[in-house]
Amino acid sequence: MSLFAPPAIYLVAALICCFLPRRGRAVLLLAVPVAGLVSIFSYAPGVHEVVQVLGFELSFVRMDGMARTFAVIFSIAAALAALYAFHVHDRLEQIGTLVYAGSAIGAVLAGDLITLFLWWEATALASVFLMWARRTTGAMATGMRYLIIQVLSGVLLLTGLLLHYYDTGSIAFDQLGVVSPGTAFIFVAFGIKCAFPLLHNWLADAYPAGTITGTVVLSIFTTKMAVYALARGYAGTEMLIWIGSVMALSATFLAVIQNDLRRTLSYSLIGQLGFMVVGVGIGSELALNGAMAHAFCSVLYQGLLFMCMGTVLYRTGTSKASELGGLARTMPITAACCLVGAASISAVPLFSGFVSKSLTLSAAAYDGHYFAWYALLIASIGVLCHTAIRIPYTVFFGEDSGKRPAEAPVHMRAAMIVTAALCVVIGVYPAPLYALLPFEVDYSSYTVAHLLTQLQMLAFAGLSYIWLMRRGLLTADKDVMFLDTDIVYRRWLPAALPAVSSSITAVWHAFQNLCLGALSFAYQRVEKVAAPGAILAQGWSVGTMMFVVIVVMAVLLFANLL
Amino acid sequence: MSELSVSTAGQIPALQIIVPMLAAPLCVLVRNARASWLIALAASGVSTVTAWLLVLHVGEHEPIRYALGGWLPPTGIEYYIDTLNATMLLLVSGISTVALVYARESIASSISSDRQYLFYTSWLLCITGLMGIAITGDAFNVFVFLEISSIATYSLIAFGKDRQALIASFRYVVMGSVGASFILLGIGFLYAATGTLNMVDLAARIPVTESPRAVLVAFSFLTIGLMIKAAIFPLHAWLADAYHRAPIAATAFLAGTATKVSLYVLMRFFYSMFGVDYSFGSLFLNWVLLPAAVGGFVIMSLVAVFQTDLRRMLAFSSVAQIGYIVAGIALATQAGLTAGIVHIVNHGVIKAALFMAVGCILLRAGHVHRPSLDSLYRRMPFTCTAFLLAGFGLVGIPLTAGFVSKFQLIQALLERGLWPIVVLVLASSLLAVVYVGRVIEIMLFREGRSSEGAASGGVEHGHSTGIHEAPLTMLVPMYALLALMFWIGINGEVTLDLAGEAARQLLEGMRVLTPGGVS
Amino acid sequence: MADMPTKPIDKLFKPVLIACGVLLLLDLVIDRHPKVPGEALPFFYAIIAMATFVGVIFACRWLHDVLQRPTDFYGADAVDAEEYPQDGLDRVDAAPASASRRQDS
Amino acid sequence: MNEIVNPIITLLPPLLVLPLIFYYGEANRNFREGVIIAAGVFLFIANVMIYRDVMAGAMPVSGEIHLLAGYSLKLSAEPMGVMFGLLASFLWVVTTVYSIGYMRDHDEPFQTRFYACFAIALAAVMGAAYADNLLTLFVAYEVLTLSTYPLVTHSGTDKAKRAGRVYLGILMCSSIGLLLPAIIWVASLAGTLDFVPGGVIADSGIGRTGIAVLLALFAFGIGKAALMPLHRWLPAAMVAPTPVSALLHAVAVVKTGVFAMLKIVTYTIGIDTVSASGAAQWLLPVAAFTIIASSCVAFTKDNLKARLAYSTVSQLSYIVMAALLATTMSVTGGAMHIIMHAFGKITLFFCAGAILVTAHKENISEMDGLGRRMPITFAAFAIAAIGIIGLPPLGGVWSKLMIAGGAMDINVFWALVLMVSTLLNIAYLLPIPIRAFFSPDPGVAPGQPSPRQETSAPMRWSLMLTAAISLVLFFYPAPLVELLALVQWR
Repeated sequence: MSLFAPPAIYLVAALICCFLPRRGRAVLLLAVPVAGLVSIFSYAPGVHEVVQVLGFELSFVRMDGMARTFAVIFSIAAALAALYAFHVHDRLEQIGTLVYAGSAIGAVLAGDLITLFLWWEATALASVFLMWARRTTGAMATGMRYLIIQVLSGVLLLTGLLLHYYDTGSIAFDQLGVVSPGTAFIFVAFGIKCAFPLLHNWLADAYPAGTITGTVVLSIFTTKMAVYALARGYAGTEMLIWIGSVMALSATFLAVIQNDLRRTLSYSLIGQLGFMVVGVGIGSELALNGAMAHAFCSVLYQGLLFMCMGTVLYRTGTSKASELGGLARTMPITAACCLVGAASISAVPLFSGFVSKSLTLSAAAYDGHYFAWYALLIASIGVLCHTAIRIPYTVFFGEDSGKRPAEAPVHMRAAMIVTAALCVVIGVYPAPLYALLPFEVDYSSYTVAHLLTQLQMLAFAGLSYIWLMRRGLLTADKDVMFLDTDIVYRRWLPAALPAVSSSITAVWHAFQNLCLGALSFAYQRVEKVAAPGAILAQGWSVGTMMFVVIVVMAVLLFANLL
Repeated sequence: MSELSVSTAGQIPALQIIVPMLAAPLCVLVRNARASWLIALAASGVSTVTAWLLVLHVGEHEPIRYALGGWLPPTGIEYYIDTLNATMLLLVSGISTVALVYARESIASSISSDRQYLFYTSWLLCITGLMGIAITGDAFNVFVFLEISSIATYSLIAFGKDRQALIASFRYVVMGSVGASFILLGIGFLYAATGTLNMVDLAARIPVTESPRAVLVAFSFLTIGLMIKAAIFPLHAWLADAYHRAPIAATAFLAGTATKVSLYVLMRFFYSMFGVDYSFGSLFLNWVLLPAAVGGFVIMSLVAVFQTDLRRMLAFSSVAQIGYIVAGIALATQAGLTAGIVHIVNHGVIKAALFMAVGCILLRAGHVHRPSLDSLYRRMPFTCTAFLLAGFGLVGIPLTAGFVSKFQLIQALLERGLWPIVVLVLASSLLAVVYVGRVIEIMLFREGRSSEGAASGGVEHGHSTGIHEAPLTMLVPMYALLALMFWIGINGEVTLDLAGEAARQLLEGMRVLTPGGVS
Repeated sequence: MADMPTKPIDKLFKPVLIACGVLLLLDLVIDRHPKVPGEALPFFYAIIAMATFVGVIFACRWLHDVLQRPTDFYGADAVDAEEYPQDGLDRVDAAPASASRRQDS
Repeated sequence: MNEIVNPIITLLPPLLVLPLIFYYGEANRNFREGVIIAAGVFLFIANVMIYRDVMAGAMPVSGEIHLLAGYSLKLSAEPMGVMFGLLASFLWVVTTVYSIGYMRDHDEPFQTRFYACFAIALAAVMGAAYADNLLTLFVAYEVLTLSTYPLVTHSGTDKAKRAGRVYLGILMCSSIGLLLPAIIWVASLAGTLDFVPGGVIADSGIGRTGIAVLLALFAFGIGKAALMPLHRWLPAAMVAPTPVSALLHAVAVVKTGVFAMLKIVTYTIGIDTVSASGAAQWLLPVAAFTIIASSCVAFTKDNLKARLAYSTVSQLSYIVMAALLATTMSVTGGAMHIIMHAFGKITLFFCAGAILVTAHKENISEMDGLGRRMPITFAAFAIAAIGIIGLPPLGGVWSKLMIAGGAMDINVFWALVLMVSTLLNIAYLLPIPIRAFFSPDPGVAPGQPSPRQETSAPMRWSLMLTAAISLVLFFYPAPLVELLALVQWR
C-alpha cells in the first residue's frame, strides 16, 4: 500500500502524532481528512494498491461509487469532529481518532475480505481508546466490554471469510448473500457492528461512556462502515428488511425512556440504522441510494446532535435530561444547532433528512414492502418523540434547571455551525449528494405531496407532544438508568460465573486429591514393605532365603517336568 | 595386532588367568599394603591389556579354542573365547583395574594397613575366579572358578568395617554355597547324561542324549543355582547386605562384575550349551526368567526409592537393573540378547561409578545416610557431579550408556509385541528418576541442616564438619568410568555392534572348531 | 426569551393548532399519489402521526416503570453512576451570571 | 563464500562460551556478559548464513555420530528448523542484554551458574532446531530439560525447589514414559528415525488406532508443549528469574516442545497420514480444552507472571492444534505462530521483569497508574498483548488466520475455539496495561502528574526492540512466509 492511499495517510499521521506538541496535533487532525479527501478523489474507479501477503492478493483501494460515498462522508465527518475536538490535549485520544478514522476509510475501500477484516479489527482497537481516554473505572470496564464485542465481530468475520474461502477459493468482497455457513458468519459479523436487534446493546452501552469528543467520533464510523459492508455483500437480502424494521421500531421505545441524552441519541442512532438496513435489504438501486444517502446525512445530523450534547456536557458536567433545562438562555448557538440537527433527523423540509429518508421509504413502497414502510413511518414519527422534539425542548427550553453555562468554545461552535450548515445545504440543494451516490438518481423529494405529508406528520406530532405535555402525561425524567439486554453479560453471567468456576475448581481439586490420595496410599503401602528394615529391604535370614529357593525350585521343576 | 601367532602371543588366553593367579600369593609374600596394592594393580592391568587384545582378535576372527597346557579336550581343559567372553573379560579386568586405583585411599581408611595385603590377595583371587569363569570352555571348570571367586568374595565382604559385615558375609556364604552346589549337581547330571564336561561337546551331545530326564534335572538345578549367583529376583536377598557391608571399593568392583559374570554363565549354558530351542522352546525358560525380571525391576526399584542408605539403595537398584538384563536375555531374540549383553557392560560401568561416588562421600562424610547429605554439593562438588552424571546414566538420559541399553531393550520388547512390559520398564525408569532425584535434590538444594547440627554440636551421623573434596586418586578413576559411560552413550553403535555379534554367536550355538586357537 | 411567565410550550400551542388545521384542509385538495394500502385514507398522515406519538408515549410510560433501575445498578463505578471526570470539562458559567456571583462573594 | 554452512557451528558458540563464563565468573562481569553477547551475535550470524543457504535451495547437513545401531545424531537445516534457530539465537542476544539489566538491578546470586546453564540450554535449543532425526531431537530435548532445571530452582527457596520438582517430574516423566516409547515404536515400525517429508510410518501397516495412539504418545510425551493435564510445570517454572521465564519458558523451552510436535507431524507421521487416519480427532478436543481452560485460569491469576504463564499454555495449544489439524496451511500457521507468539510473549515477560525490578510489583492489582510512571514498558506491553491476542496490526493475526484457515479443512469448530480464545485473551491481557495507563495512581494526588520511573536502559531497549519486531512482522511477514514455503510437505 502506498503512503498516499487514504488510510495510510491517517496511519502515518497517527505515527507523527506521537511526537507532535498539542497544538500541532490538533492541526494535524484537521488537515489529515483534507489530504484524505484529495487522495480519495485522485483514485480512478477500479482496484488499486494490491499487495501479496501469505499468498493472498490484498487490494487496499477499490474505488467505486459506493466506496467513494462512504469514504467522502467519513473524511468530512472526521474533519468536523477534529474541529470539534480542537481543544483536546489527550494524545491517546487523538491518535485513536486518527487510526479509527483511517481504519474505517480503509474498510470501506477494502477490495477483499481479508483487508476488510484487518481494518475491521483496527477500528475496534482504535475506537476503544475514545472510551478509555475518559480514564474512569466505569469507562475502562465499558471499553473492555465494547472491545470484546467488537473483536467478536471481527473474529466471526475472520471465521466466515475463511469458510467462504474454503468453499469458493475466493476472498473477493462482492455480493455474498446468506448462502453458506461462511457467508452466514460474515453476515452476523456485520450485524454486530450494525447493531442488529439483540446484538445492539454494545452501542448504547459504550457510546455514552466515551469522552465528549470521542462519542462524536464514535457515532460516525463503526455503524456506517457496517452498513456499507452490508450493502456491498448482502444487498437485496430480504431478512434485512425485517431486521431493519425491528431495529427502527425497537430503538424508538428504548430511546424515549432514557435519561442520559447521549444514550437517547445512541438508541436514536440505531433507529436511523434501521432505515439504512431496510434500504440495503430491499436492494433496488433506489433503495441502495437511499441507504447510502441516509448514511451520509445521518452521519452529519447525528454527529451534530452528539456535538450539541457534548457541548452541554462540556459546560455543565452532565448530559442527563433530569438535570438539564432552559440552557437556551446562555447557549443560544448550541441550541440553534441542536434545532437544526433535530429538524434534519425528523426530516423537516429543507433539512438533510428530508431528502434522504424519503428515498428509502419510497423504495419500500415501490417494491411492495408495506410492513417495512409502516415500520419506518412509525419510526420516523418516533424520532420526534425521543430526539427531535424531546432533546431540544428538555435541554434548551422547557423547565429551567437553573444552570447558566457559557456558550460553547469557539472551535466547538464552529464545528457545530459548519455541520448544521451542511445539513441545511444538503436539504436545500441535494444534487451534489445525489451525484455522489453510486446509482443514477431520478428522484426529487420536493414534490407537493411529499411536502404535505411530511408537514402533516410533523405538525400533528408536535400537536400531540404539546397536548400530552399540557395534560402532564409525559413521564418526568429521573436520575435512573434502564435495563437492556446487556444485563445478560453484565449481571447474569457474572452472577453465574462463581458457581461455575467454583464447581470446576471443585472437580479439579477432587481429581487432584484423588490422584494424590491414590499416590500417597500407594506410597504408604509400598513403604510398609519396602522401607529400610521392612520385609523387602532387609537382609533375609538364611532360612527365609532357603525357603524362597525351594519354592522357586518347586515351581521350576513342576513346570518343566509336567 | 590382528595376527596372534601360536608361539608367542597365542598364549594370551592363559596369561589372562595365570597373571592374577600368580600375583595373589605374591601379595601374601610381600605382606606390605602398598606393595601388594601395586602388585594387584599391575596384575589387573596386564589382564586388562590381554583382554583388550582378545577383544580385538575375536572381533575379526573365529572364536578361539585354547587347550590349556596342550592337553586337548576331552582330556584337558579348554578355553573357549568368542566375542561374549572377550567382552566379559575386558569388563571384569577393566573395572577391577579402575577400582583398584580407586581402592587404595578408600581401603586405607577402613582396613588397618597390616591386613590390607590380604584384601588385595582376595581381590586378585576374585578376579582370577571371575575371569576363569568367563574364559573357560569346560563346564566343571566353571564350577571350580565359581568357587574360587565366591570364596574370595566372601572374604572381601568380611573385610567390611563392622560386625554386620561378618553376618552379611556369612549369609552370602550360605546362599553362595547353596547356589554353587546346585550348579555342581546340575553339571553332575549333565556329565551323567552325556559323559563330557566340555561345553562344545555338551552342546553337541545334549540334543541326542539318551537320558533327557537327567538333562532336564540338570537344567533346573543350573537355573536355580545361576539365579542365586546372579541375584535374580526373588533369589537376590543376599546381595543388599553384601554390597552394603563390604568395603566400598570392593562393592564398586563386585557390583560391576560379579553378578554379571554369573549372568554370562547363564547365557553360556542356556544358549550355547542347551541351545536356544531347548531352553526357550521346549522348556519355556522365558516363563521363569521373564516374570522374575519384571518382578525384579519393578519391585526392586520401588524398594530402592525408600532406602535411606545410599549403598542399599544402589544395591536394590542393581537387582532391578539385573532384571533389565534378564528381560533381554529371556526374550531369546537377537535384539533382546543384544540389549541384555550391552546392558551388562553399561550397567557394570554405571554402577561401579555410582558406588565409587558413594565411596568418596563415605570417606569424607563418614556416612551415606541420604537425609543427612544436605548441601553436600558445596563441599564435594566433583563427587556430587559424578554422582549426578552417573545417576543420569542409571536413569537412561540420552548421551549416557544407560540410554543405549534401554533403547535397545524397549525396541526388543516391542519387536516381540510385549508392550505391557515396555510400560513396566518405563515405570521403573521413572522410579529410577525418583530415587536418584531424591539424592540429587538433597545434595544440591537442601540447605545446611547438617551444618546447623554441627554448630550445635549434635551431629547424628559422624563428622560433617570439615567435609571436603575426595582425593584425586579416587576422583580420577571415577571420572574415567564416567568418560567411558559417555563415550559408550555417544558412540553407542560400537558397543551395540559388539553385543550384537556376541548375541549372534550365542544364538548360533557353539561351533566345533579345530582346537588350538586360530587355524 | 429572557423571562417567561408561562411555560414556553403554551405559546406554541395555538400556532401549531392552526398549522394543523391548514394542513388538514390542504390534504383534501392535494393528490398525495398514494402507493401503500391505507395511505389513501383521508388525513392518513395526521392520524398515524398522532396515534403513533401518543401510543409511543404511553407504551414508554409502562416501559419506564418496568426497565427503570438505580444508576448504580451495575455498581457504584459504572458509567451511569459516575461523574464525568473534571479535567475533561470546562464548566464555565455564562459571563453575566458569573460576574454577578463574583460580586456576591 | 559459496560453501554451505555446517549446522554444527550453531552448537559451538553457546558451548565454547562456557569455559569463558566460568573463567571470568563473578569477578569480571562485564567481560563475562560481553563474551556471551559476542557468542550470541556470532550464533545469530551463523543462523543467518544457514538461512541464506536454505533460501538458496541448499540443505546444510552435518556429519553424524552413530548413537545406536542404525540411528545417529545428525544435524540438518530444514526450513522450520532454520526459522526456530534464527528466532532463538536472536532472542538470546536480546535476552542477554536484558538480563544484564535485570540480574544486576535485582542483585541476583549465582549469576555465573545462571549464564552457564543458559548457554547450555541454548545449545540444546539449537540441537533441537537443526535435528535431522527424532533421536537427535530427543537428545536435545532432554538436555534442555536438565539444563534448565537449575535455572528454575535458581533462587534456592523452598518454593523454587518445589517448582523444580514439579518441573523435572513432569518433563522427565512424560518424556521417558511417553515420548521415548513413541520414538522407539517409530523406530521399530519404520526402521528409521529420520525426518522424511511425508513421514515414515505411512507404509508400516500401523493402522488407524495405532496412529492415534502414537500421536497421543507424542502429544502428551512432549510435556514441553504443555498440553493439559501436563501443563503444571510451566506456571511452576515461573519462580525462575524473569529472563529465564522470558527466553526459556516463553520461547525456547516451550517452543522446542511445539516445534517438535510440528516436526513430528510433518516429517515422522506425515500430515497426510494424520489427516487420512483421523487420528487427531481424539486429541483436538484436548488442545481446544487447553486453549480455553488455561485462559479461564489466567483470569483468576493476579500474579502477572502466573497469568502470562497460563496465557503461554493456551497459546502453545494453538500450535499443537495447528499440528493436529495437519494441513499445510495450519502447520505453516503453527510454525509462524512460534515466531509471532515468541516476540509477543518475550516482550510481555520483559515488561513483567522490568516492572518487578523497577517498581517491585508482581501483582496486577497493584499496578494501577503504573503506566504513567513507566509508559514505555506498558506501551510495549500493550503492543505485545495485542499481538498475542492476534489483532492487527501485529503479526499474531497472520498466524491465527493461517491456523484457523487450516481448520476449515477439518471442522470450523476448531477455528471458533481460536476465536473464543481471542476474546478471552483480550479480557485478561488488555486490562493490565489499561489499568496501568488509565487508573488513578495511588501514589500521587489526583490531577498531579506521576513521576517518571522508567526501567533501566538495557531492559528498556530490549523490550522496545521485541515489541517493535512483533509490529514489523505484521507489515513484513514475507521472509517468514518464503522460508516456510520451502517446507516439503510430502
